[in-house]
Amino acid sequence: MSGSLRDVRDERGEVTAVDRFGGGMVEVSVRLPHLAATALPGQFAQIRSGDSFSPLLRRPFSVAWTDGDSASFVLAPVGVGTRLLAALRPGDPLTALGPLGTGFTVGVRAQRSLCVSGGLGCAPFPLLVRALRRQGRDVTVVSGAARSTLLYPAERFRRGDREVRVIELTVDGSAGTPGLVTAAVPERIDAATAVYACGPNPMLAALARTLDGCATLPPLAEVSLEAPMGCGYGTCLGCALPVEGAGGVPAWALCCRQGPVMQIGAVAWDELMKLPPAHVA
Amino acid sequence: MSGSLRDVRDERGEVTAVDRFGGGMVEVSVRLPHLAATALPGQFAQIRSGDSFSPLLRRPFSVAWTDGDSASFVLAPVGVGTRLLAALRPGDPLTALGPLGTGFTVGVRAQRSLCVSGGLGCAPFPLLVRALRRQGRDVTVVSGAARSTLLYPAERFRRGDREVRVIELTVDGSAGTPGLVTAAVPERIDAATAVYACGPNPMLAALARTLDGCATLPPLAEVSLEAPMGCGYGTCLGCALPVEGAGGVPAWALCCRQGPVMQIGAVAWDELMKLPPAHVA
Amino acid sequence: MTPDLSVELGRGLRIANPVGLASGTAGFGFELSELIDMDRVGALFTKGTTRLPRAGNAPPRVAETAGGMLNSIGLQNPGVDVVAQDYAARFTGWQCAVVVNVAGGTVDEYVECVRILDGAPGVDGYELNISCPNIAHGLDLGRDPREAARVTAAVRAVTERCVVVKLSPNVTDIAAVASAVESAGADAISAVNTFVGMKIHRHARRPVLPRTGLGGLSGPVIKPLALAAVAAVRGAVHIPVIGIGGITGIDDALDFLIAGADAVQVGTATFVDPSTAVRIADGLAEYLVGCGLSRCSELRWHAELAGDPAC
Amino acid sequence: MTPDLSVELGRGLRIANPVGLASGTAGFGFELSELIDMDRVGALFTKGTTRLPRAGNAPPRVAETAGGMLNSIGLQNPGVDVVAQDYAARFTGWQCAVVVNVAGGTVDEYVECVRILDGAPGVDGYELNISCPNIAHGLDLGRDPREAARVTAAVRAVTERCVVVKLSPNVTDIAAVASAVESAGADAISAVNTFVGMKIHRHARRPVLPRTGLGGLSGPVIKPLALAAVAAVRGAVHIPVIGIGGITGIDDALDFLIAGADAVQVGTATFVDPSTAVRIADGLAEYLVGCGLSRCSELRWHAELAGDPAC
Ligand SMILES: Cc1cc2nc3c(=O)[nH]c(=O)nc-3n(C[C@H](O)[C@H](O)[C@H](O)COP(=O)(O)OP(=O)(O)OC[C@H]3O[C@@H](n4cnc5c(N)ncnc54)[C@H](O)[C@@H]3O)c2cc1C
Ligand SMILES: Cc1cc2nc3c(=O)[nH]c(=O)nc-3n(C[C@H](O)[C@H](O)[C@H](O)COP(=O)(O)OP(=O)(O)OC[C@H]3O[C@@H](n4cnc5c(N)ncnc54)[C@H](O)[C@@H]3O)c2cc1C
Ligand SMILES: Cc1cc2nc3c(=O)[nH]c(=O)nc-3n(C[C@H](O)[C@H](O)[C@H](O)COP(=O)(O)O)c2cc1C
Ligand SMILES: Cc1cc2nc3c(=O)[nH]c(=O)nc-3n(C[C@H](O)[C@H](O)[C@H](O)COP(=O)(O)O)c2cc1C
Ligand code: FES
Ligand code: FES
Repeated sequence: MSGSLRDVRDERGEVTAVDRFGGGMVEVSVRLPHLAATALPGQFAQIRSGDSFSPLLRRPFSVAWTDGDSASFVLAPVGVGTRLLAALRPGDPLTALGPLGTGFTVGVRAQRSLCVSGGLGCAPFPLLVRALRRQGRDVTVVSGAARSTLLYPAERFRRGDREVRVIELTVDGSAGTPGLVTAAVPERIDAATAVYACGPNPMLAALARTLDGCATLPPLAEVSLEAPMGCGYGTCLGCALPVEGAGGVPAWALCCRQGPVMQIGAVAWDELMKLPPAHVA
Repeated sequence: MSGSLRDVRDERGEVTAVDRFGGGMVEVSVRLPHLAATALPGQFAQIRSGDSFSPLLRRPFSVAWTDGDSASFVLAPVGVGTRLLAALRPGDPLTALGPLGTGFTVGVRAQRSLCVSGGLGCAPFPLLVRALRRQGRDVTVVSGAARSTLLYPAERFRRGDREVRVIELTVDGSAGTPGLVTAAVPERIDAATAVYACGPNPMLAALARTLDGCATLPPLAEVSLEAPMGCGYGTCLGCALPVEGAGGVPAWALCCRQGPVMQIGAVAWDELMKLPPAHVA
Repeated sequence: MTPDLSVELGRGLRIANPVGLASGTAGFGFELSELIDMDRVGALFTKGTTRLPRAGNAPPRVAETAGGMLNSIGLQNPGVDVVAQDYAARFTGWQCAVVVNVAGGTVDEYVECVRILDGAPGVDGYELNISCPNIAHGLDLGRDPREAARVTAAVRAVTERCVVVKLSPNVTDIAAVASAVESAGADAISAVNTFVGMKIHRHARRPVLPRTGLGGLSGPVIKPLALAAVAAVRGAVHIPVIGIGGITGIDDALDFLIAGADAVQVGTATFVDPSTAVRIADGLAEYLVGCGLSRCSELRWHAELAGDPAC
Repeated sequence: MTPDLSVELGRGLRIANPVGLASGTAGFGFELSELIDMDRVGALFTKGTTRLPRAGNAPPRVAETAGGMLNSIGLQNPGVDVVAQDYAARFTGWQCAVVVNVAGGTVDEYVECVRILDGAPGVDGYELNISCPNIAHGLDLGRDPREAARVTAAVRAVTERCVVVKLSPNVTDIAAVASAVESAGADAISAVNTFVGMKIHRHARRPVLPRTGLGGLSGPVIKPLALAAVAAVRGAVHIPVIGIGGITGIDDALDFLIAGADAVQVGTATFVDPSTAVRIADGLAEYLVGCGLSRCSELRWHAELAGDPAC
């Protein structure tokens, strides 16, 4: 049901680079040889700046990129933890527990892959796109955000690979096509043999509804979900997400072990959207 | 019994200079026009860096010096609060509530003044020395510390006034005369008409014992005491110190209002030294 | 539309805004009145007042902890006669309500204090601090619903002024105590007083605070606990509830109003920033306007409190 | 001289060092055993185990607060049969003691769980989590000394293994509960479980946690409260006391040992740094050597606990 933790290590490394994009979005690269060598697309790490217990809990972040000894995370200052991380400077210490969770399936069914990214949901895609391309897959990224400054730079999805198509949308129309990212999906779904999506849970729920309404469904459809996490490695049982249980009874799956990536059909979307908001946004 | 609070203001100013001495001792100067204009020698301010409630309480610091719009504090990183303050850089915000408490008496009896400073107890003396000198007093500072790097620079007591004598002692003998600061007092006590002392409470208790053993006592003998403080302005009743009460019954005085400066004879030294240690040093 | 911030606490005591200064963190107002504008807070809850003067405990009396502080002041106060004869007249200079916090070791002490204060002008009501050890029974009056009701009823019988009862959180079932004092005639409830805590002086291998080592924990750390207590009390009574515990700014105050409080008190934060209560009162008005609400009670969450297996 | 870190918890259960992994923060050890060396902790206290499997509560189940976290997991666990038949055998691979934390709604459920586990190898003892609502009486078994004694005595009657009783801090008089369970045959006491707390989602104007909004508060914020509880329990019983609450490093562990604990458990901190318990165990040995002490009990402060007027 969920990967082993045998590869997981608690690594401490130095920040090597901090790239700042518009709207506060930041890409932090850290010397984390073990994580860089082992993280699979869609997996995450539990991060804290240094050894401090303040804020108390670590924060989960997708591994966005790996390069030699270095692993990168993409984030924006949305709360106390991300504010600290976004203020990191080269040379600062960062501690990462990982790689954690179940990532995306980069299988045969991913022949023509459609990556659907909403806002900071961009984070796992650079690594996924690279993995798909290494297997010779055809890749289209649909990247949406509220406004142009919150769009992850298209070049960062491609990382120099000009075969990767990036289609941009913004809610306010300040860049790319105006509209929600889900609007760009139906016209491309027929061509796709695999859909991968990451973004806020409501966006993913909207995508699930959109796909429900499509005639042909791709054989592989995976989403990366969020839940507030206590530990990130399966002991606190805090990160439950509602999934379709046996005989229609909803069951819980752990976002940090069975997820964060799940089959879109496995998630109990109605249940998920009925939950009270998990965190003060 | 204790000064009014009418002059007290909560002022926010920018750090203008940070002078670093040996052993971590720091002098922080801050643009605080009101405090600089009103603080009397021996008074203190309740400080926090910025507006944060972390650490929760403000920390009390003597006003060490004032110059135009600027007030200075002398401190060393001994705990969470002082660590933050010692790391301040020019331009950082600092908030100061003050001037607070009862300061030293700079009266006629201060003709030949002996200032006894132990460690960070140096802090109130620059301002006191200036006030005494402005009234034409003769001033000797006896300055002691554990070792040379913890001595407040003699020049900082003088501030260019070459008439001010500074006698240095260190416990380990690494500078000045070897020994405790109190050892230098008896030989000078006959000449003094006023003694002012500031340092850790045990040092002050030792001084009180030393004076008890002297033949002639100066007509004015004042000490600046410490107590853990909740508010600094007389409402929490947290900073009680034992004083000689009516009929030998010990009574409590508030360090932040009746103190921090008290007549040496008013303090119930035996009671004070019997108290459990107030803080994790 | 200007929002109406006033709150009726009972027996005609209407405070102009729902932000009070908590007992023991504002003395009798004399120091603070030199630092802030007392007319802009809703009410001053005075330092605990006892029948006879009290010198207080031996120091150290306060100790900081991460995000909080412990105190063991020992109810230092000048005694009720001084408050009634000297202080009360001076309270009349302020627009804010003045509620005298009353403490005692026996029911009679509470009653005597209130009788003595009842003649004084400038006193708008009483807050019964029932979190102090009952000398006769060995347990705080506030820890047993029957004892809490007994002291409330006895005070209720001797005054027509507003009687607020301040609850201890160190109980198994705060809702039961709340219900009991409501039935006994309390006009309003303050929740909560400090939590029993300890700090260790590692080097000395003993607690920092003297004797028992115990003190009352206050400040931001207690906020989640105080919110739970306020929600529980709210579910048990129909009288106004004044929420207290770790409030440092408008956001904290809103949390208490949402959890079920009708008003709040600012305690420890006043030590750190004397203007906290005034800032919150001003901020609340602005906040309500921003949300298009006309009174704080519209913020409230309506709980369906029920037993819930945790862990 | 190498210090002796071992602690006898009762009925022959001696743990190699006084640092345990707290219930619900280490699962059944399987995940953690891939991250840390289980042989270096004194004991694993498993996730709360019930007679029948439990799916747990609806999310969100955890919410961070300043310096702490709230949880409302709802005792998700596979049920005692799986633990006894499948997990227990796997426990034997570790050197550390394994104490199964048992929970239930009725006394019978506790007894049944312990009976079923009593045959299993790899289980060294039981920790009775009596902080869960008693379905019959509406109040936690752990909130009433008599109920607490009843469940303790019933379990005591069916096992010769070590029985630890884990107390709830949400009570008026934890010392009374401690005394009661000691008299009823408990071998040791764990103090404390989480404190009832609440976090508000300001924008949604409701608590973050579902239904009642209540959760159990753990982490550094509860340390001063847990220390006070441990000191109170220490003063009331003669059996070993395991201190729990906000321990993140050796300094915190020392505080508990000074306040009266014989051993400690690390809870929430394990989430943040899985190696916390191991680091503390290693650090304690070093610390004792540095102080020239030969066992942890020499650190203890000897209290003369007595009623003390606070505030
Ligand atoms: C598996 C996983 C991977 C993630 N990857 C990324 C990423 O690559 N880039 C990125 O920007 N964000 C990512 N997130 C979201 C990110 O973890 C949160 O934005 C972050 O925890 C917010 O922390 P904060 O202290 O700034 O916010 P605060 O609101 O101050 O945090 C308060 C609490 O709420 C929780 N919380 C807050 N926001 C979220 C959220 N959106 N999702 C889950 N819990 C939340 C925190 O864990 C914390 O306990 C990921 C989340 C998960 C679950
Ligand atoms: C009136 C007065 C004036 C002072 N002036 C100076 C000065 O000019 N320069 C200077 O270096 N120090 C001065 N001190 C001492 C200074 O306030 C403490 O060193 C400082 O509070 C330590 O804070 P911390 O967070 O670094 O230590 P922590 O130990 O982390 O603080 C923990 C708690 O203990 C209290 N505390 C810790 N140390 C002391 C102490 N020595 N005295 C009183 N309370 C303490 C703090 O207020 C806090 O509540 C003065 C103290 C008082 C009472
Ligand atoms: C130093 C101090 C003294 C206090 N004295 C009293 C008191 O005399 N009577 C009382 O009812 N509460 C007293 N309290 C409790 C406060 O009124 C308040 O209930 C508690 O501190 C929690 O609020 P806070 O977290 O905002 O401080 C005192 C609190 C402190 C910190
Ligand atoms: C997520 C979580 C789940 C818990 N589950 C249990 C449980 O099943 N049984 C139990 O007795 N205690 C449980 N606890 C309480 C802990 O064992 C411990 O008593 C408490 O968290 C205080 O310690 P800490 O501050 O070190 O976390 C749980 C705590 C947390 C945070
Ligand atoms: S975050 Fe702890 S189990 Fe998933
Ligand atoms: S520090 Fe509050 S009264 Fe002195």
